[in-house]
Parts: sequence; C-alpha cells; structure tokens
Amino acid sequence: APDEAAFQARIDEGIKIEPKDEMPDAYRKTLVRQISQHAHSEIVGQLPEGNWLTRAPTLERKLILLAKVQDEAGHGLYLYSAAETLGASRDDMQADLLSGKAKYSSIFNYPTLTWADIGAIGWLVDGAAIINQIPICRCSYGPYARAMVRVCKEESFHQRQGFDILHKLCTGTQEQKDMAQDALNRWWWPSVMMHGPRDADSVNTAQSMQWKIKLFTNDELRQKYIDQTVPQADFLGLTIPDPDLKWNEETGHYDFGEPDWDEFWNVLKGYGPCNQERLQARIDAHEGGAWVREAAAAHAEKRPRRREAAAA
Amino acid sequence: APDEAAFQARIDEGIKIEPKDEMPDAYRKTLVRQISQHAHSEIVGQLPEGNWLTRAPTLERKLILLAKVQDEAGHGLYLYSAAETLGASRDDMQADLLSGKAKYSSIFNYPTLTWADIGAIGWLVDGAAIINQIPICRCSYGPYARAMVRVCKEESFHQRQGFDILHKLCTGTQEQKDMAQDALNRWWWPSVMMHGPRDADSVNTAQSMQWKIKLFTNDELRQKYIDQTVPQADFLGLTIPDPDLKWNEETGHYDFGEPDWDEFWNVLKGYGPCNQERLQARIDAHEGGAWVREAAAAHAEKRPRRREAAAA
Amino acid sequence: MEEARYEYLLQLGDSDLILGQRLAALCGHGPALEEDIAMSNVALDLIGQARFWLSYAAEIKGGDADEDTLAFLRDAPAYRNVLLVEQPNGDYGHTIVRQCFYDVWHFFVLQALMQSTDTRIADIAAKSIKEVQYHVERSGDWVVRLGDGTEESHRRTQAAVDKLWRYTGELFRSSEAEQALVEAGIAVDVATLYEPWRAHMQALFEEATLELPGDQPMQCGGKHGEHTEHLGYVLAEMQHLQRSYPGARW
Amino acid sequence: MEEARYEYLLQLGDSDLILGQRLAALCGHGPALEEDIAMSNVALDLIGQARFWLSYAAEIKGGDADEDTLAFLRDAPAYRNVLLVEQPNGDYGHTIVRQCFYDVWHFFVLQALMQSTDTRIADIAAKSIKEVQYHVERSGDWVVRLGDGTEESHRRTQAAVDKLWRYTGELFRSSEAEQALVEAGIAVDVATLYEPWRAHMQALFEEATLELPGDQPMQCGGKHGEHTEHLGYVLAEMQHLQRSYPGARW
Repeated sequence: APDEAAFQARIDEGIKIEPKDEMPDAYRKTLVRQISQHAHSEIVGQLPEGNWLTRAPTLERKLILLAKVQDEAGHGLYLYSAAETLGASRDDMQADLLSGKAKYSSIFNYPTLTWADIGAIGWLVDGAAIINQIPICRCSYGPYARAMVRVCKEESFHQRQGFDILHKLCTGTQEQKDMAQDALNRWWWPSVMMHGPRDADSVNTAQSMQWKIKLFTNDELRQKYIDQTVPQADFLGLTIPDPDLKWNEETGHYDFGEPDWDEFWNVLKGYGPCNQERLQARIDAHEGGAWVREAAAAHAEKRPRRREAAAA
Repeated sequence: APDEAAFQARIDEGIKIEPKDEMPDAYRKTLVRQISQHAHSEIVGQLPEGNWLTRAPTLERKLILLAKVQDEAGHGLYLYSAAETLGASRDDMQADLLSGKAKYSSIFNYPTLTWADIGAIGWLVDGAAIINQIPICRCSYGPYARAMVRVCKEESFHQRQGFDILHKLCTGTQEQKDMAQDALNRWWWPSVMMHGPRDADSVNTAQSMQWKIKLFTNDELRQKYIDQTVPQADFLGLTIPDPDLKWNEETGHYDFGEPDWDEFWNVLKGYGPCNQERLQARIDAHEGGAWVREAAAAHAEKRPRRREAAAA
Repeated sequence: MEEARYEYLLQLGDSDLILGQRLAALCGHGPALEEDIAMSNVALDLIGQARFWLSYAAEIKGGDADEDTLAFLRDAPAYRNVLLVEQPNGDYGHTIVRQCFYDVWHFFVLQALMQSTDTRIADIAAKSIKEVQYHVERSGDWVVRLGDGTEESHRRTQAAVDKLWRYTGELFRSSEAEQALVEAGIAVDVATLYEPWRAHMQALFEEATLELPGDQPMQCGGKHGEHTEHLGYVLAEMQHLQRSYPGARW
Repeated sequence: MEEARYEYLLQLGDSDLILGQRLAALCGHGPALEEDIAMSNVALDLIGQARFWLSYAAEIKGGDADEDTLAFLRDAPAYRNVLLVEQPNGDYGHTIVRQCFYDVWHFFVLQALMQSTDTRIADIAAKSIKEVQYHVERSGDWVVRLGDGTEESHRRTQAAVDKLWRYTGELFRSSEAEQALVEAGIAVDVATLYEPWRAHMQALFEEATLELPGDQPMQCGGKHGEHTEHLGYVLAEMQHLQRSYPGARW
C-alpha cells in the first residue's frame, strides 16, 4: 500500500512517529500490545519485591526498596499513558491483564525466597530489562521512546542498588554468601530467558525491527546481557550456574549453555511457581478497591454541584 | 407458692434436680443464663491463649497449649449440653453471644502480649476460675454439677501447667523474670475481679444461694483466691502489684486493696481492650463457617436418599 | 532527664516507624495506581522521620545502639508507639481514617516541637513538618471523598471511625517521661493539642458527612509498652531477618 | 548415609510440623465447635509426630541439636517440608482438600516405613499410623460432604482442588537423599505410592462429585529448600520468641 510505504520511509529517515500522525493499524496494535505488556510488567513486578518490604533488614534498605517499588508503579503510569496516546484505555488494558488475556514478563512469576533475591532482582532482572529497554529509547514511536528514557535512568539506579545488596552479602558471613549464591542459582536462568525465545522461535521480530520498535534480536540482547553480567558475578565472587559458560577469544563473547525452554513455555502458559498468586493479588487489589474508586467518582460529581448550590 | 416451697425443700435436703424434674421458671432461667455464660466464656477463652499457639517457644509448650485450648472447646461443649437439658438450644445461645446479648467472662477481654501471659492465664485465671467452680460441683442442678466435676479436673491440670510456664521464666534470664513480673502486673487485678463485684453490689446472690446454684459469695471466693495465690507468687519470687496486700494474723487471711471497679464495669459494658476483637473473631468464625455447616446438613440429607435409590 | 528524653524519642520514632511499616505492606495492593504511589510516599516520609528520631535516641543510649538495633532488636514491650498506628490496615476506609487521626495530631506535635528547647528535636520537627502538612491534606481529602462518596463508602468509613476512635485518647495523654520533658520545654504538652485537633476533625467530618463518636473509655498503654495483640505480629515479621542472623551486616 | 538420613528425617518432620502449625492457627476459628476440636486433634497428632522425627534427626546431627533447635533455629531454605503443607488455610474447603491430599499420602508413606530397615523409623511409623488412619477417614468424609453438599460448597471445594493440585506432584518425587535411602531399604520409594494414592483419590472424588484435574506441570522444590513465599512468614511468626531471646530456656 502506498501509505504504508510512505510511513516506512519516514521511519527509515529516523523521523519519530507522534500520536496524531497517521500510522498503519498493525503498527498501532503492535505498539499497544508491547507497551501495555511492559506497563503490566511494572505493576506485577511490584509484587515479588513488595514481598520483602515488611522484612527488609535495615531501615535504610527498607526505604530504598520502598522507593524502588514505588518507582515501578510510576513506570507503569508513564507506560499506560504512552499506550493511551495510541487510543488504548487504561481500564481496558487493566481488564486484559486481570482476565489473563494480556501478558506480563514471566520473570515475576518466580518467588522471592530470601533477602538475597531482592539483590538478585535488582542486579539480574533490572540488568536484563535495561539491556532490553535501552534500544527502545531510540524506537520510532515518540511517546514510548521518551517514557523509556526516564524508565531506563531509574532502572540503572535500581540495578546498582541490587548489586550493592549482593555485594554486602558477599562480603558478609558465610551464611550471607550462601544466600547470595543460592539467589543467583535460582534467578540466573529466568533472567537469561527475559530476552525472549531464541530468534528461531520468535515471531514478529522482522516486522518490529523494520518499524524500529525492536532494534536488536532476542539472541543479540541475550549475548549482550551475558557479556555484561559475567564479570560482575566474578567481581562478587559468585559462580554462575552454567557449566558451559566460558569466554570465547575468537568471538569476543561468552559462550553459554541452553536455558530450559520447556520451563519458559510452561511459565508463559501460566504454570510458573507464582502465576496464580500474582494475578490474584492484582485481582484482589482491583476488586477490593472498587468501592474506593466509586466513592471518589461519586464525590467528584457531587462537589461542583455543591459549589453551585452554595453560589446560588 | 406451694410448688416452690416443695422445690426448695428438696434442694435443702440435698436432692439433685434433674432435667425432667419440675422446677420454677426463675430457677431454670437463672441456670440457663449462668451455664450458657460459662460455656461462652470457655469458647471466647480460647482466643487469648490461641493468640500464642503459633508462637509458643518450644514444640512441647505448643502441644500443651494446643491441648489446653482444645480442652476449653470441650468444656464449652459439655456446658452447652448441660444448658440444653434445660430446654435451651445451642443455636439460640450462640446467637445471644454473637449479638452481644449474652455475656462471657470479662477476663478474656484483656490481651495476651507476651508468652508470660500464657503462664499468667493458666496460673491466675484458671486459678480464680477453679475457686469459683469447685463449689458448683456440688450445686443443686445435676447435669451442671457433673459437667463441672470434669471441667474442674482439667482446669486444675491447666493451672499447674501455667504455673510451670512462669516457674521456668522465673528461674531463667533477667528478661524472662521481667516478662513474668510484667504479666503478673497486668493480670493480677483482672483476675481478682473474676469473682464478680463486691457482695454489696452483687444482684441475685441471695436467691442463687438459696437455690444452691451459688454456694459462696463473691467476696468469700475472692478471699479464698487471694489466700491461695499469694504464697504461690512468693514461691515464684514475684511481687503482687498491691501495696495494701499483707497477712492479717487476726483473721488468718490476707488483707488486700480495692480493685479498680470502674475498669470492671467499663470492660463489662464493652469497653475493654479486646471486647470488639473477641466478639468479631467469633462472628467471623460463625459467618465464615456457615457454608460448611450448610454443606454438611445438605449432604446428610442426601446420603440416605442415595442409599434408598441404590437399594431400589 | 536523658532517660526521659530517650523514651520520648522512642515514642516519636516508634509511632512513625510502625505506621510506615503498616503502609509499606499496602504497597502494590492499593485501590488505584496513583493511590499506591501516594501512599508509598507517606510511608517513605514516616520511615525517614523515624530514622531521625531513632538515631537521636540511639546516640543518647550510647554503646553500639543505632537506628537499626533500636528498630530490629526491641521486642513489643519495649516499643513506645501509640496503639493507633499498630491497628491493621483493614479496608481502605480504616487505612485512611487511621491516617487522618494520626496526621493531624502529628502535624500539631511537630508544629509545637519546632519550639523545643532541644534544638536537635526542633530541627527534626522543622524538617518533617512540610511532609506532614501534605499528609494532612491528603488523608483529609480522602476522608471527605469516602465519607461523602457513595452509601457504601460512607458506611465503611463511619465504621472505621467508630472502631478507631478509642485509640485517639492516648494521643493527648502524656507519659511520665513526656511530663518531665514538658516542664523543661523539650516536649509538647499533648493535652493542649486536643482542642485544635478536635476542631480540625469536627470541620472535616462535617464536610465528610461523618459523625464524631461520643465520649467513651479510651484505650491507652502504647507509650509505656502495653500494646494491642497486633504489634507482636508486626514485629515478628519485621525483625525476622535481623533476629535470625545475629551480628550480620546488611 | 547419615547426612541423607538426617535430610530424610527433616522431610518427614518438617512436613508434619508445618501442617500442624497451619492447623494450630485455626484453633478457635473453625466452622463449628466439634470441628475445632477434631482439627486440633489432628494438629496435636502431627506436631507430636514431628517431635519424633526431629528428635531422631537431632540425634544424628549431634552437638546441642534437639527438636527445638531444629524447629526454631532453621530459616526457610533449611526447611525440607513439601510445598503443599505450607499453603495458607484459605477457606475450609482449602483446609480440607490440603489435608486430604496429605493424609492419604502420609498414610501410605507410614505404612511402607513400618518395613524400614531403620527400626527407629519403623517404630515411629508404627506409632503414628493409627492416628493418621483416623486423619484419612476424617478429611475424606469432609471432602465428600463439601463436594456433594451444596452448590456453593461444591464450587469452593473444586476450586481448592484445582488450586492445590499442582503441589501434589512433589509428594511422589524423591529427593536425592531419599533415593540413596530407598536403595538401603530405609526410605520408601514415593513414586510407587502414586498409583494407590491416585486410586484412593479417584474413588473419593467420585463419591464427592468432584473432578480430579488433568495433567499439568507440578510445583516442586520443598524437599531441597526451595519453598513458596508463604513459608518465610510462617517461620517468622513461629520462631520469633526463640530468635528474640537467644539461649533462653522455656
């Protein structure tokens, strides 16, 4: 179609697409799906870390964690707003999350079992997320790119905080070191799978790359993540649970083993350790808060009427 | 009335009144009120101790406490049964408890704040209860007297267990001794008030004594309780929080100070520290269990019909 | 006097901390995203303020005391927070009413403490009061919205008021430690705050179409360590890690 | 072998203990007085059995280990209970279904362990099995009553089955420690218990008009210390006193 060709030409020139610009339906839909999925991930992502808010080991750590979880809610807000510029409504997007129709990042279906997991999420999960998200700061859709700039800045701050938690553990007692290693053992492979299925098994990648919604393939991002993370693990004195992991002089990258893709698909299909709990927590919050939202709406409608009455 | 005179004569002769015997309405009503109130006290009495079931400091203590709280439910059962022999229905009695119409012992409206409180309840609260209840083993109404024999036997076992908890604390660390003293400080006066208001302020005592439902006055029971308990406190090395407490050579009893009767009446009127929580816990259990009781009833009705159908 | 000052700082710090802890548990579970964020802000402020008070208390105590040993290694009877803040979150009506009762009192306390002869206390109060000014506005707004919202929200909010009212009396009753400090111009005489607090509540409740409960016996005890049954559970959860790995640094 | 035996005894003891702890929390809150009493009996039995297993484990561990140091001074990753027993009580349908899944498995395990070449294990199993026989009858009766009771009770109970089913796979999967002991005739090969367990459930569910869920990925991990998020909270509460007053005797 001639319109699509013109659209693609603008993208190829590096012109940002803005909300009022014309755009192909498929572009719009792909973006709404991806941005809302990203927003949902921020919201559901509050839960595993939130699980340690009441149990953080110092007041300072408690404050840092609380601020972090709060940032995630904020990211959710920017991202829902970015999706709204494409005509999606927040209510609809949330309904899709609660009905199970929309996805969120599978990583949040794993449990946080010790304090070290809070460190591991910051270091590994935020680390992998940043690798995925930094390219999106240059993506073709303006509002998404701009939201992502803000998100990435905060995420990299969170990543350092997570690393700092683990660093403290790794320079602590033997029990603390064991706790850190155990967390790495459990979070390593799920974080490696955060970049999505192998390129060979990934759908839609080509179109998204052409539209500059996606700038690197899953496998490229995964390699970048591993290359960045292995030296950090070495620095901490922790062992990455992958016997096949080794530096490859020739490629200048780390070679690594194959994740358990069966697990990946199982978790995606709803059979992870915490899928039910995470969704239920969101449903409970939504349903338990219904009367509060209704009250706020009812009051907002009353207030101007009262003012008019008072003025009359 | 001639019937009442004959009834009183039987009581005076020491003949036990049994369910099918004729009895004055007022006698029946007084007993139903007193027995059901006693049953309610056992049921609500599960709650303050139940508060430490999940936190008992050793497995053995956990088992002992669990068995004790279970015994209290059992006492509730015997006592409801005793009241049922007088024509009261358990459903009605429980409805009166939940609506706030029926009372239970005010002592259970105090909170259990430390493990020492579990010792103090056994030692002081069960101790005071036994003093109140032993005479009832000889009361004029047969089923009540017999239920009370069983209750008292178990209660005295509980009292020794409570004393043992405190004894362990009092021979432990300074922190544990302080915990024990703090528990005595908080439970002493409420336990002294368990025998009811001063005789001068007590209604119905004369009639109940004539009917041999009550065999001693409140003040007599209170004196007995204090005389028994002070040496036990001495043995533990604890100080009873009553500056007026002292041995009176002349009377052969302890003199003691005046409890805070305003507090007594406030708690009775519903303003104790835990009145709302205790009643709410019972209401929640009752309402939350409604569907279970309905299911059991529905199934009980289905089962014989199924059997008939199978036999046909 | 140092013992009294220590106790007083615990009262201030523990109340902030326990309320912050209660609010932190709501994070990610609020009735709307914006609410979640706003409530986390309040929790952040309160825990931040608790750190100021507890750090000062720890300096007075000396030895190796610090904000964390005070927060994580005292059992319930050594906590000095008012009973109001340890009450469960309940539904959002309870959360908001608890917050409103506390915020308005908190504001008046800090306002008075800005004049404390203890300049460290005055400084902390001055630093904190702007945050608390915002808390007052926010919880007050919500009381009005919920009270004068729907029939259901009105009913729930009035129930919360009726349930939590009995914990407000303690806010205006001084502990012995406090009384000693009032005379030295260090602490505020909380009894003097009752009238302005009540006037504020009366105006707010009128707008919210809610009723202030009548006189009734009040629950006290928090300031000398006699708490409700809730605090033990709050602390068991909060302190588990520090208690389980004694001496570890985090 | 001693290390494997120790781990195995923890598996047995921890599962009994955590389920007993869950049930103890219900005491005084059950749907009827008689139920409260019966459920407390089950809790008493389970905690009593846990003491046997943990005492034996403590003897193997040596030093100053005893049943209480094992129960109160191990953090979640050192606990070896199956995930099923740490799941929340939920409504009574969840409590009963969790119980039924466990009881039937527990019975078959003890029945096999009565033949253990470790006579201490065989003795404990023999002592415990009569109690567990009663548990099996009781929870089975209730599954039938609730499943084939009212429409509401059927719906709730089926929901509990669907929710808890994913924790049953672990019951029939041996840990490494277990496998080593199976070969020595000390432990039971739990894989062999699956068919009888499933047959029992099938018959029971048919009577209860409930459906057994289809095949699905199962949640495992408890036997090597990877639990659900619930266990940390259970232990924080259970261990608070022992952790807060180190070295005290109770």
